[in-house]
Amino acid sequence: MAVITYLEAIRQALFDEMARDERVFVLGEDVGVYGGAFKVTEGLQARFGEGRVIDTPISETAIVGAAIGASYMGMRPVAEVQFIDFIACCFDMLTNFAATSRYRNGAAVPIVVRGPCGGGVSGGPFHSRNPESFFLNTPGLKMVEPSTAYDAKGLLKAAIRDDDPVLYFEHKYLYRRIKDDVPDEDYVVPLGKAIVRREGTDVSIVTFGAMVHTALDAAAQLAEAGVQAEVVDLRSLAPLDRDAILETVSKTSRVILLHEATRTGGIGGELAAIIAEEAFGYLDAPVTRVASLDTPVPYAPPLEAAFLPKVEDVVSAAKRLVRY
Amino acid sequence: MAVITYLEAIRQALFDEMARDERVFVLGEDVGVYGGAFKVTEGLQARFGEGRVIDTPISETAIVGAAIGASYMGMRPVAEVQFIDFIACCFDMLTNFAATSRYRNGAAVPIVVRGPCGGGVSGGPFHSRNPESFFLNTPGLKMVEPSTAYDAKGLLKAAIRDDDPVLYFEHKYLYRRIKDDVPDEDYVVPLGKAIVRREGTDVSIVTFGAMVHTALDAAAQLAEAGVQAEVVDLRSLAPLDRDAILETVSKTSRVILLHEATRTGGIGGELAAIIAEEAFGYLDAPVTRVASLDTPVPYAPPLEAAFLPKVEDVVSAAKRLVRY
Amino acid sequence: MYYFARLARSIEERLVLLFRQSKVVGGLYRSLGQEGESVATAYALEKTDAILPLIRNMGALTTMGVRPREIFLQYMARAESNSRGRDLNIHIVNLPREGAQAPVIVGPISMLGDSIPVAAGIAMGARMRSIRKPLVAMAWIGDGATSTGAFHEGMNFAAVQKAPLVVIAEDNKYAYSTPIAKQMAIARIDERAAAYGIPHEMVDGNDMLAVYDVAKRMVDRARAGEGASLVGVDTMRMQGHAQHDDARYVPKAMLDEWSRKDPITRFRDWLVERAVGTPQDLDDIDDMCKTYAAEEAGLAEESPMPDPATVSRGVYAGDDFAQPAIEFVKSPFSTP
Amino acid sequence: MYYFARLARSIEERLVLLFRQSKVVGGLYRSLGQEGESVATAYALEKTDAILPLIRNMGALTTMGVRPREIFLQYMARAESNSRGRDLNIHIVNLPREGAQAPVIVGPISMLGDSIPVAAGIAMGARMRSIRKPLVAMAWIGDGATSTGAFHEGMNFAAVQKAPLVVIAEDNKYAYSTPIAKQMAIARIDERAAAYGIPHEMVDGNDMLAVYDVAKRMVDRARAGEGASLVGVDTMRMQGHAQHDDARYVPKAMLDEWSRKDPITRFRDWLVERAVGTPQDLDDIDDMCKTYAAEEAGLAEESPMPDPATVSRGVYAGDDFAQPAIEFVKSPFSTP
Ligand SMILES: Cc1ncc(C[n+]2csc(CCOP(=O)(O)OP(=O)(O)O)c2C)c(N)n1
Ligand SMILES: Cc1ncc(C[n+]2csc(CCOP(=O)(O)OP(=O)(O)O)c2C)c(N)n1
Ligand SMILES: [Mg+2]
Ligand SMILES: [Mg+2]
Repeated sequence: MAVITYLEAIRQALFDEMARDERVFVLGEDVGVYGGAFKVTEGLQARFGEGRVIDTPISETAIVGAAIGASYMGMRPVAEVQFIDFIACCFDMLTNFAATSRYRNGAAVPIVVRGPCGGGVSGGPFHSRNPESFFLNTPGLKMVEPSTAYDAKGLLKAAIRDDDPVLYFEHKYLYRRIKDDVPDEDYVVPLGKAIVRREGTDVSIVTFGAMVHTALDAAAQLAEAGVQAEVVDLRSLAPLDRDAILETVSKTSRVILLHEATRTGGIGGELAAIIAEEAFGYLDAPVTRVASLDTPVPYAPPLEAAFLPKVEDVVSAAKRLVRY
Repeated sequence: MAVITYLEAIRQALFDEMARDERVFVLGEDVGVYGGAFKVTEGLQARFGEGRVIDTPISETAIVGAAIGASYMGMRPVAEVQFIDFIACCFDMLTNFAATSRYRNGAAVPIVVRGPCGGGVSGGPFHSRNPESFFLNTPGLKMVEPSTAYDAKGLLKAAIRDDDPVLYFEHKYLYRRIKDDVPDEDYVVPLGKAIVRREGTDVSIVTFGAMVHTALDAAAQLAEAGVQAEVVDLRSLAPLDRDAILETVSKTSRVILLHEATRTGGIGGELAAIIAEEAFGYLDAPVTRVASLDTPVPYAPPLEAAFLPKVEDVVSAAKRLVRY
Repeated sequence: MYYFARLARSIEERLVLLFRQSKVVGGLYRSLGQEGESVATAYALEKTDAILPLIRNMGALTTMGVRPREIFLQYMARAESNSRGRDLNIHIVNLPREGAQAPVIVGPISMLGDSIPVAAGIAMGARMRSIRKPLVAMAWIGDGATSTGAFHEGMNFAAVQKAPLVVIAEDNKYAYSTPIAKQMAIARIDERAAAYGIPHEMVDGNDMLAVYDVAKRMVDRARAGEGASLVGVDTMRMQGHAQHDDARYVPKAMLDEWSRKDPITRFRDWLVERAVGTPQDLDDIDDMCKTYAAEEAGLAEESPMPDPATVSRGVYAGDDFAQPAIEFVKSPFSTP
Repeated sequence: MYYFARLARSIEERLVLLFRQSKVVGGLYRSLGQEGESVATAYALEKTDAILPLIRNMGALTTMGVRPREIFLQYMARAESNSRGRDLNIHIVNLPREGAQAPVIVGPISMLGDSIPVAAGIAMGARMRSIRKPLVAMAWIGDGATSTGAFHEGMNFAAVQKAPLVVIAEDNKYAYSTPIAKQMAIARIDERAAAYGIPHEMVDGNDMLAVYDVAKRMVDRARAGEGASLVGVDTMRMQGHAQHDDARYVPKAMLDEWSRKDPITRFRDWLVERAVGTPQDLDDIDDMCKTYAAEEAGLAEESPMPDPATVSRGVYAGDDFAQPAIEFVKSPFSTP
């Protein structure tokens, strides 16, 4: 057991998996000598050599395409997208080649594509996005986003060992801001399983990533106001843990869907649909989404602050629901 | 007034707008000499010349990027993506450059990107997709998909005259299969406005594109069974016509969300969320999605038939809802 | 090589018949006039190397020993096809299997250019795994497809990594209806490679011996660890983009000129001149290919259409729905 | 040119101070050592042409007459900045306005390479509209960015269309931490253009006169309707990728060598030798630039931060939320 940062947990997962399995290798821009734009891959090249930690040209499509090809030959590539926003540049390779390969020809694509997502650091319109819903309508892909150091390590190990293409989103706001206890021994956090971060009976907050911490702060404030909020951390965005979602709704009958991506077309829609279809009988109040405003991500701190979902937004939404 | 096909209506809209406004031009693969893979641009180059009907290299990113640049200089480009599936190859240029330009610097991007979408013609995994939900989480883009020849012409004219980037999806299954009355004189179908295709009181079917016809067939069958279904054709997918959606739900209290894209992560989620949030009080039964199965689009006719939503699926879903 | 080229043409001719009987699902793409370069390039490989063909590289498949039945099964979208009727025409995949000495085959996806980064990854991956060391990957790409960003990124990465990859760039004068002059401003397609600092050569694509010669040199240097290269082949698409396209945009004179350069006829004449084979021998091969293609098509027709109940199977790992492996056959003629 | 280069450097030096006082929002990217090529290339344009600079082309902005205050406003994300605080650093845009004789400026988006297809479209669009006929577009691109698919597609399309576009490819030895040898397998960056069949030349990027000379020739031919071209500049990024990067991956010897080739110092020496100006004159210009940058920074600091109430404005047309136009200034020195 050791208390480490979210970022260090990701680094350790890469380190452990590369040490455990010679088929695992890392490729991406500046991941080698420099150790990655955020230093997530620091020390890997020194330990495993240039052959297994590959600095690539600025070519996201080639990075992911080469990862697919290498995985066909039995390797387990972990590709880094320097900022997850640039995953837009390999959208085709991921959704058309990687996602369909197994279905079309039974050809597995065991790759992981990871990178920093999210705002709150004045990254502006091109270094702050949360891309999960770009990919949610493409069967064949898996997606995860950890909210703790423990999950960051366990989910990445599970993703690397998984036989399908996994998009692993790490929230850059959490990199060095959160720390928690992480076992030294090997463990995985299974894909497709959510976790309840705080038990409650009055209202459910279903969320993931950095917003889990916003939700927990809101829950603490709500408790003072006598409202017991349950916080569910999805952890996996594809496949979604339907049972966990339906269970919390059946328990509280009131649900807030909280995500950092912009509201319209965000994953909150899919969650709302699952609940409206399968938990309609349990609902005592309207499903409520709390998300970023429907604009590009603005750069200036006062604008970004207005853009992002805040603790108060969650608190007031929860109060509205319990009063409904 | 003349009865013309959906495809001819699109062609006429391009022809009329190019004749009306010298700033309008067309670019894409094989749109010139050949008249487009589906002959949508047939005759345009003969009439308007190579300068305004440009055959491009196989470069979707360059096609859309050049359209953006030309629009900055005052032109009104209409870019064709030969099959809409290939829009994945310019996802970055559309979501990052075109969508954010006005918000960032007040620089308008009046372009239209159009192409054939949808299945039912044994196109296989790469010539059959419905991409609307890839783009639904990107503010700054508009999206439309007509279901009739009348709308095909009117929506395309509106899209070309609009000052924002518009993605115009034309369902290839409808190209030559449907015909209807289209005025010869100039008219537009405004963006953002849905239309009720059939009035009903018992259940609402909210849909768009080729599925409108599936919905109408289902409504006819339901009528025989004594169930009056209302069919709402969204026409615009971004922005959505919230009023029309809420109005039909408040009228029937039961709603089916029907789309051809695969179920998980499809636009049905956003529609369900809007309804669950704003029409909760009206609902007498669970919101129900009818959509394609969560797989890539299969090629063999028996597989594709099993994959796509069918009239029976809508009928049985409607019966379940009225019985609820 | 003559047999493989002939067989490719016979298979396609048989497919045309099936197409007319509307037994082919979707479009049919001919490689008429290009069988020579597909065969002669693939012929330069070991039978355990990797190929990434495109829709017009039927000859590469026959040369690597793919059983013709596999191709008919695919085009007719049958249950026993490699994709189980889920994907089109020659979109087939054969990955390394324990023990198996078969070639690695990764058919295209429709998005042109995407196969080049994947080819680079196959070449790099094989090198890392030291599979069949040293494995060489060969990918074909059309003139139009060289305009895609994916082609550029894949070529550049392969060049920097000195990946054992040989890319065959086919100048067949058109991309669908688009003439090469509207596709690129260079006179020779192999100049695309100048941007990547890799060796490149242009060759008469309808001269099978010349093509084999260049391809062999590039394959040898790749195997020797000298890295990626590109071969530009000068050829002609003798029919429309697909069966629906009458290609009226192609000047008649151009077709006439090229029909005189048919690669199979040229190779046949050479064989006869050199007395490698008599006209009779070669006619026999022709008949043999026709009959073989007909038989194989017949066998494929016996395969049922896929069972709709299987439509949702095999999207993710963990469900045991396996795709049938590709069947390979030995050529009746000894190959060096 | 000396003034524009000096001013660019002074602006950045002032930005460093503001950065240390954490008044700069986000990262700060220096063009130290590259001011010369940015200025000398842009100097070859008319004041009404179009430029698509990247983050290191501060010199192109000073040369086209962008008022320094605009740059400080952007870096400090102020309400009166061209992007109203919505986008980073030099992400500014100035489109043709009725009557205005200002240059067209389209700042980058972060996705590298994307500006090249847009530049091609600007060049083609201006030609179609016969705006300021004939307008020439100039775009800058880093060595790393030439590896993107967008660069390839844009260059190829511009070449086929003979678009009046001049692309300046900057070999500054690194892309972030990645040395050029891991970026491309060619010795000269201008060879990227060989794939497009357009003229290309390599020039010493720290020799402002040589750069101007090549750029002028390329601009003239573009204006004459002879189409696109590429100029490769050999230069060096003298600091880290951004302020946070100490660039310890760059060999010290390399920096020492290049620091002796500083473009501004070299041009200054030349001016003095040729007695175009005395050291005193040039010192005066230096001081003038320092003071001017300081004043402009001060004015920018007076601008408020954006009002959160405006955050949702101007996503779509129809809401009258307009961005402020960019202010341009005349250089105190007559420019030919
Ligand atoms: C990215 C992408 N854009 C467009 C298409 C549509 N398309 C299919 S084949 C083709 C022409 C291909 O020409 P070329 O690459 O020269 O190959 P050829 O058909 O001549 O063998 C086009 C445009 C595609 N498959 N992929
Ligand atoms: C498509 C894309 N991928 C990755 C990045 C992250 N990134 C920003 S700058 C940079 C290095 C750019 O190097 P170069 O093009 O040589 O320009 P320079 O910084 O040397 O001027 C990288 C990798 C990006 N901006 N866009
Ligand atoms: Mg071709
Ligand atoms: Mg550089």
